[in-house]
Amino acid sequence: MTAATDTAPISSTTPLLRRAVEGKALPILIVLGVILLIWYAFTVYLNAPWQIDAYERAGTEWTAADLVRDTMAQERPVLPSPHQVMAEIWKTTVGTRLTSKRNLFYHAWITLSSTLLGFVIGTALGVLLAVGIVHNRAMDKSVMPWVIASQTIPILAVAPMIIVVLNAIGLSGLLPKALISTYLSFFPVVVGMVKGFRSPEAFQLDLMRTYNASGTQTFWKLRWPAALPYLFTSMKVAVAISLVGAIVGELPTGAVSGLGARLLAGSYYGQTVQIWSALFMAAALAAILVGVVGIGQRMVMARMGEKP
Amino acid sequence: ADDVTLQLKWVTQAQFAGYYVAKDKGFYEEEDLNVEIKPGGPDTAPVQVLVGGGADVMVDWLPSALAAREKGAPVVNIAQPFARSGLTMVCRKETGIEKPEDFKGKTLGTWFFGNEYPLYNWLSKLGLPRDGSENGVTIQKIGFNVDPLLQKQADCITAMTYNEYWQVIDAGLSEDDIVVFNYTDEGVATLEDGLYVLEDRLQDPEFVDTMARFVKASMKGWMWAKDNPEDAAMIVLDNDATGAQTEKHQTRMMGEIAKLLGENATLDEAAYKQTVDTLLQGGSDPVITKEPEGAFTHEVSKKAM
Amino acid sequence: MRQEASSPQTSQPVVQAKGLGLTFETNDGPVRALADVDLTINKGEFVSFIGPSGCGKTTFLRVIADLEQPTAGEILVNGMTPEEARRKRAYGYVFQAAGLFPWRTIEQNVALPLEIMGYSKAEQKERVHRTLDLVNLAGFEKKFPWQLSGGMQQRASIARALAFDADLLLMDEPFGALDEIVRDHLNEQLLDLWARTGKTIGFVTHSIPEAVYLSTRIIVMSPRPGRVTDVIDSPLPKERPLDIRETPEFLEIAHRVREGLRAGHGDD
Amino acid sequence: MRQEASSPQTSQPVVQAKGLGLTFETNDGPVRALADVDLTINKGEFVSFIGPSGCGKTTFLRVIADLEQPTAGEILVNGMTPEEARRKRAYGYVFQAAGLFPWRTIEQNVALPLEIMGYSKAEQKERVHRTLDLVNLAGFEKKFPWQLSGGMQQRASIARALAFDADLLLMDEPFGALDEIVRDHLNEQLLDLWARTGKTIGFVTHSIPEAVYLSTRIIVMSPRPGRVTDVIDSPLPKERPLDIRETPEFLEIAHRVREGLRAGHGDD
Amino acid sequence: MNWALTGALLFWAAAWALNEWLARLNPRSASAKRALGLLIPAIFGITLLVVWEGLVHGFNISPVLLTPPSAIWARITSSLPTLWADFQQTFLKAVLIGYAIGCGAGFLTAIAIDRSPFLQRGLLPLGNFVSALPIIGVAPIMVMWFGFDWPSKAAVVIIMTFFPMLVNTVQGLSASSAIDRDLMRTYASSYWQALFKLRLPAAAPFIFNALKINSTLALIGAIVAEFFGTPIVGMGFRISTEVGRMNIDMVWAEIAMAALAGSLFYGAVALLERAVTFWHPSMRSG
Ligand SMILES: Nc1ncnc2c1ncn2[C@@H]1O[C@H](COP(=O)(O)OP(=O)(O)OP(=O)(O)O)[C@@H](O)[C@H]1O
Ligand SMILES: Nc1ncnc2c1ncn2[C@@H]1O[C@H](COP(=O)(O)OP(=O)(O)OP(=O)(O)O)[C@@H](O)[C@H]1O
Ligand SMILES: Cc1ncc(C[n+]2csc(CCO)c2C)c(N)n1
Ligand SMILES: [Mg+2]
Ligand SMILES: [Mg+2]
Repeated sequence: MTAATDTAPISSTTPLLRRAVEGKALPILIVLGVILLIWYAFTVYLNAPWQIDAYERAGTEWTAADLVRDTMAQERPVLPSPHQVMAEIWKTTVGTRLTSKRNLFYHAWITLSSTLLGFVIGTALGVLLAVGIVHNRAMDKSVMPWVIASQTIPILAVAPMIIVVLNAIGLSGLLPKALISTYLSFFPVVVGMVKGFRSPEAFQLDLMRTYNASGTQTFWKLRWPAALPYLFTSMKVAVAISLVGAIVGELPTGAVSGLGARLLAGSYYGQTVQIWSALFMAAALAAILVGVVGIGQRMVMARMGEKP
Repeated sequence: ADDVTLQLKWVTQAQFAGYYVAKDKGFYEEEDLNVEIKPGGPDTAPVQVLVGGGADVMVDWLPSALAAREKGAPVVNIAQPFARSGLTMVCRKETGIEKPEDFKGKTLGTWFFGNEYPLYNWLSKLGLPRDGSENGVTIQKIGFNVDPLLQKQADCITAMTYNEYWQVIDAGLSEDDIVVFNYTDEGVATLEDGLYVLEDRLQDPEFVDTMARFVKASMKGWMWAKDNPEDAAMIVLDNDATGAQTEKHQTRMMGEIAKLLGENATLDEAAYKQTVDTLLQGGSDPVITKEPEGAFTHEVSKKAM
Repeated sequence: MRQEASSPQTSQPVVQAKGLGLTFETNDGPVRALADVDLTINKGEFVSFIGPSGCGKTTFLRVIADLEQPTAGEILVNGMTPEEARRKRAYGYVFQAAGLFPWRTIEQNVALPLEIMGYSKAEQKERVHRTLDLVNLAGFEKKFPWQLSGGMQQRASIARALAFDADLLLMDEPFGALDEIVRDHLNEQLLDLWARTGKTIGFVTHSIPEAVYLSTRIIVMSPRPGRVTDVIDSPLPKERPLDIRETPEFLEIAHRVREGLRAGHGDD
Repeated sequence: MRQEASSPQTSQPVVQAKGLGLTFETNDGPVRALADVDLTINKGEFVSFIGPSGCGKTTFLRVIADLEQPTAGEILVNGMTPEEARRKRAYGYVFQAAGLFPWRTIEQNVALPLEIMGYSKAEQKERVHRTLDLVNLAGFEKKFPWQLSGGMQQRASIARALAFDADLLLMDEPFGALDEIVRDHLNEQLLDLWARTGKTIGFVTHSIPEAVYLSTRIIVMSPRPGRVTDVIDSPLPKERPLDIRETPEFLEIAHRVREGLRAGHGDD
Repeated sequence: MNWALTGALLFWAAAWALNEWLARLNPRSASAKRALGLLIPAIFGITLLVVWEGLVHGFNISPVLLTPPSAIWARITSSLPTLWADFQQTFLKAVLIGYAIGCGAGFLTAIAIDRSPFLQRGLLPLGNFVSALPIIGVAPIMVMWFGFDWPSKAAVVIIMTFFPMLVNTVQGLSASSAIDRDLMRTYASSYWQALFKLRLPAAAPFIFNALKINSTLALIGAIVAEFFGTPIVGMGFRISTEVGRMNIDMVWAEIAMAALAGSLFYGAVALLERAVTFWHPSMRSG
C-alpha cells in the first residue's frame, strides 16, 4: 500500500475503457446528452402554448403524447427541437451542392474568411497598441482611455457609416466586414497584452537593466515570452468576438451572404429552424477556432518548457 | 455603357422584382446601362449610401426621404413605381379588436425607421395617447418579423400585405383568426418604394438622361414582372445570395406587389400631398416641420415615357 | 589591457560612495536601508560585504548597479554616474535569487547576456560551454530551470554572469545554496579568474571564512539603518591555496570579522 | 503526548524507505534523482541530509511529503502512505526557496497555515507573534515580501513552518541565506525546540558544522543517481552548547562527513 | 481656402507636442501625478474632437453622414431628460444586471470546470461553443423568450460576457506557481482553501482582464440587443430610431453617453483592480 503501488489497479483496467474515461469523448458525450435532454424538455414546454392554441382553434381532441410529438415538429416553433435543427443542418450542408448559395457551408466560409482576416488584423493591431502603451508614457496616458471609449460605441450603430465611408474611398468586399471584426477583436488583445507585457517580475527587468539591454531586446527576450499566456487567452476571446463582428458586419453590407445573412433572412421570413441552424454553425465555427488557438497555445507553451 | 448603382431599401425579395427582371432580361443593356443592384437591410440607411457616394439612385419610402431632405440630405424623387401602400396593421381577433377605436389599452408592435409616423398620425387622429395608459396604447418596437403577434407579446403588429401578412397565415392563423386594417383605407397611407437621387446631380443633363433610361428600363421590368409573376419570382430567387427565400413565398409576394404598382412611373401629386400632410401632423413630434420644396421632379419620369 | 589591469594595487577608483543613503517609503513608514556610507573600491580589488540579514548589502550592490536610486549622498562608478556605467555594460551581476527565465533552457539562459551584447553565434556557443563547465553543469544544457535542483539553478545564474567580460563583477551571495566541496571549488575558480583577469569584484556573503579567503578587503555592515561599521584589509598574499584557511593570520582576520559582526547584531 | 515523545531514543519509525527510487522523465531522457534508498527515521530523531548539489536531497524530502511520487520501492510515513500522512497534517515543510505569497503581508503569510488548519483568531495572533519573534522579524509584520531582504524572506518562511505543531519537520536548507550569527542563533533555537517538543526533524544543509552540530544522524548522499553513501550516527550528547563545535569528537565527525562528501563528488 | 482643415491639423500637432512634453514630466507629488493622468487623455480627446470638427467642416461632410461635435454637444444639452431615461433603461437595468450575472456565471462555470476533471473535458469545449453565439442571432430569440423589456437585453449581455470570464478564469486558475501549490499541499489544505488563499489571488489579474473586457462588451451587447425589439425607450432603441429619422446628432449624443458610461464603468473596474492586485508586478511598476 505504498504510493508507488497505488497506481497499479487503475492501469489494470481495460485500455479501451480507461481511454474512454480519461479521454474527452465520454465526458463531452455525457454533457451533450444532458444538454439535449434539457433542450427537448424546453422544446415541449415552450412550444406547448401555441400547440394547444392550435388544437383548440381546430377543435381537435389531444393527448399528452400528441402534444409532445407535435411540439417537436412545428414549422415555426419558439424553440425547434434538436433533431429538427440537425435535419436542417444536414439538409443544407451535405444535402446541397457545395457551391450552391443554399449550402450552409458556403455561408460559413464567407463568414469565416472575414472572421480570420479581421482576427489577424485585430490581433496585430492589439499587440502593436499594447507595445506602444507599455513603451510610451504619452500613449499610455492618452490613448488607453480612448481605446476604452471606442469600445463602448455600439458597433451596429456605426457599422453602416463605416461601411459607407469605406465604400466611398473605394474599399468594398471582404475588407470592410473584416474591419468590423477587427474593431471588436483588438480590444481584448490590448487589455490582455498590456497586462502581459507588464507581468515580468521586477528582478527579471533588473537583470535586463544590468545588461543595458535595449528596449527592443528587453521586449523580445523578456516581455514577449512573459506575455504569451496572456496573448493566447486574449486570442481565444478575440477570435470568438471576431466571429460575432464578422456576422454583425454582414448586415450593413446588404446581408447578402454569410451566416449573418442567414440569421437575418431566417428571422424575416419566420424560419426559426433556419435561424437555429445558422446559430449552430456559427457556434461550431467559434468552438473550432477557439480550439485551434488552444492547440497553438499548448504547442507553444510546451516548447517554452512549461511544467506539465 | 453608363454605370448605375441602385441601392435597395431592403433585402432581395419580390418587392424589388422589377429591377432584377430588368437586369436579368437585358432591359438595362438595351438602354446601354450597366446596373449594379445593392441589396439593403435593417442596417442600411439608403440615404447615407447615396450621400456617401456608394450609389447613384436608391429605392426609399417617401417619409424617410423627406426626413432626410429636411435634415440636410437633398434627395429628390424622380419616379414612383408604387402607386399604392402595402402597409397594414394585423391584430388577433381574440383580443376583441374589431375597429381602430378598440386599440385603446392594447399593445401595438411597429417597426421604426420612419414606419412609425403613419401609425402615430393615425393614433392621434383616433385620439389615443401613446403613453401606455389605460386610455391609450402601448407601443413596442418590434423586429422585422411576426413573432410578437404569434407569441402574443403584442395584440397588433405592422405588416406588409405582400410579406408579413402571409407569414402570419403560414404560421397557422387563419383569416378568421385575425383582423387586418389597411392604412390606405384609414386614410393614413404614405407613398412607398420610389426612386431617389441627389438634387445637385440633376443639374447634369447627361445624368438626367441616364436616369430616364434607367427608369424606363425599370418600368419595363416591372411590367414584365406583373405579367409573369412566377418567372419574376424565380429571377428574384436566382439573385438571392442568402439562399433563404422560398419559391412559394416569393411568387405570392409578386402577386401582391403587382397590386401596388401604378400605370407608369410618374409621381401622383395628390398622393404626395397626402403623405406630406400625414407627416406634418405626426403627433407630438412630426417627422418634418415644414412643407418640403423641390422634393420631387417629373422631369425624369416624363423623359422616360 | 588585461596585463595592465592585473595589477590590483593600482589605485584607480571603480566605486566611490560618499555619504550615501537610501530610504524606502513603505506602507507603514520609511525604512532606512543605507545611511552615510563612505566607501571607495579600487580597480582590481576583491571586496566582500558581510553583515546581518537586512543590513543593506543587497541594496548597496543595487545602487552601484543603478537598480536603486540613492536618496542621499553620491556615488560614482568608473568615474561616471551608475547609470552611465550601466549603459557602458561596466558590470556583471549575480542576483541573490537565481532568477532564471523559465521559458529558456539552461544554455539559453546563459546565452541571454551574450545575445544581448551581440556576441557571434559561435562565440556564444563556446562561452556557454566553457562557463557551464566551470560550474559543473555540463550535461544539463537542454534542461529547463524547474528541472534543476536549487544549487544547480544558482550555479547556472553564476555561469550567466561569468559568460561575458565585465570588468566589475557584483555577486550577491552567489554560493549560498552550494555545498562545501563545490563551494571550495568555485571559490578557487573565482580567485583564479580574478587573478587572471584583474576584474574588480564586489561580493556579498554570509560565510566568514569565505569572505576572508577571497577578499582583499572586507566590509562589515550593521542594520537599522544599514551602515558600514568596520573595514578590514586582508594582509593575505594574492596566491591563496585552500589550506591557507588553517593559518593563524587567516584565523586572526576571521576572528576580527566575527567580532565586528557580533557587534553589529547588537541586541539580537 | 509531548512528554512521551520527548524521549528520542524510542524506536518508533516515522519514515521508512525501502529500495526507494525516483526517475524524472525529461525532454532529453530520464534523470535518476533517487535510487535504492533504504532509510528509517525514528521518532524524535534529528536527521540531516548532506550531499553535492543535485544529489536528490530535495527530491527525497518531497517524496516524504507526498509532493513527488516514487517510481520504485516503497515508503511509509508514520506507518501510512505519504498521502495519508499529508492529509493528517503530519509535517511542516520549509522550502528551499522562500515562496511567500506576494499579496499577503509577512504576518498574514505566517498565519496562512494556521488559517487553513482552523486555529482561532486569538491563537493565530499569539503564534504569529511568537514565531516572528523567534526568527527576529518582530517589527516587520506589516511589510510585503518584496520589501524584505532575501534572508528576511527566508526567515519568514521558517516562521511559517514553525507556527503550527507538526510532529515531523522537513526543512530544505532553511538557513542558507543567513549570516553566521543569526544562523547560530537559529540553530540553538531549533535544537531547543526539538528537545522541548520531541519533534522528528529532517534537515537538508550544505554546512558540515551545522549538520554535525544539530543532528543525531547524518545522511551523506551522492549524485547520479542520487543514493545514500554514508550514514553517520552522532555520539554527541543531547545538550549541545555552541562551543561543542570545538571538541575533538565534533571535529572527528565533521571530518568523517567531509570525507564522505568528497568521495561522493567523485570526478568533480 | 480650407482653413478649418489646416487649423485642425495645426492644433493636432501642437497638442501632440504638448502631450509628449507633459508625459515626460515626472512630478513628485501624488496629486500632481493624478492631475497629469487626467490632463493628458483630456488633451488627446479634445484634439480628436477638434480634428473631427475640422474634418467635417473642411470636407463639407453631409450632416446625414457625420455631425460635428459642436452639433452633438448642442443636442446633448437639449435632450438631457431623454438621454437620462434611455440611460436608466439600458445601463442601470440591462447592462449592470446582465454583467453581474454573466460574469458570475462564467466564473462559477470556470470553478466547476476546475473542480471536476470530468467537466473540464466535457464542459470546456461546449463553453467554447457558447462563445460566439452571435448577438444578432440570439437577440431576437431572447426577445421571444423573455419579452420586450430589459430582461431580454440582460440575457444577451449574460451570453456575451460569459465566455471572456470563463476563459480568463480558467487560465488564471493555472497561474499560481508549482511551489506555491506544493506549499498548500503540505498543509493538506482542502480544495476550497487552496482556491481562496492561493489560486484565486493568483488568478486575479486574469479575472480582472475579463471584468474589464466585459465592461465594454456588456454595453455593446445591451445596446445592440435593443435593435431587435424593445419598449420605446433605451439607448439602442434611440440610436436605431434616430438613424431612421436621419437625426445623426441624436445618434452621436447617445453614443457619447455610451462612451462616457462605458469609460466610467471600465475606470471603476480598473480602480478595483489596482486595489485588489496591488502586489502584481504590472501594478508595482506603475
Ligand atoms: N523594495 C523595498 N521596499 C521597502 N523596503 C525594502 C525594499 N528592499 C529592501 N528593503 C529593506 O531594506 C533593508 C535592507 O535590505 P537588503 O535587501 O539590502 O538587505 P541585505 O543586507 O541584502 O539582507 P540579506 O542578507 O538578508 O539579503 C531591509 O530592512 C529591507 O526590509
Ligand atoms: N521536476 C524535475 N524534473 C526533472 N528533473 C528534476 C526535477 N526535479 C529535480 N530534478 C533532477 O533531480 C536531481 C536531484 O534534484 P534535487 O532537487 O533533489 O537535488 P538537491 O540534492 O536538492 O540539490 P541542491 O542541493 O542543489 O538543492 C537533479 O539532477 C535535478 O536535475
Ligand atoms: C430601413 C427600413 N427597413 C425596414 C423598413 C420596413 N420595411 C419596408 S419594406 C419591408 C419588407 C417587408 O417585407 C420592411 C420591413 C423600412 N421602412 N425601412
Ligand atoms: Mg540580500
Ligand atoms: Mg535542493
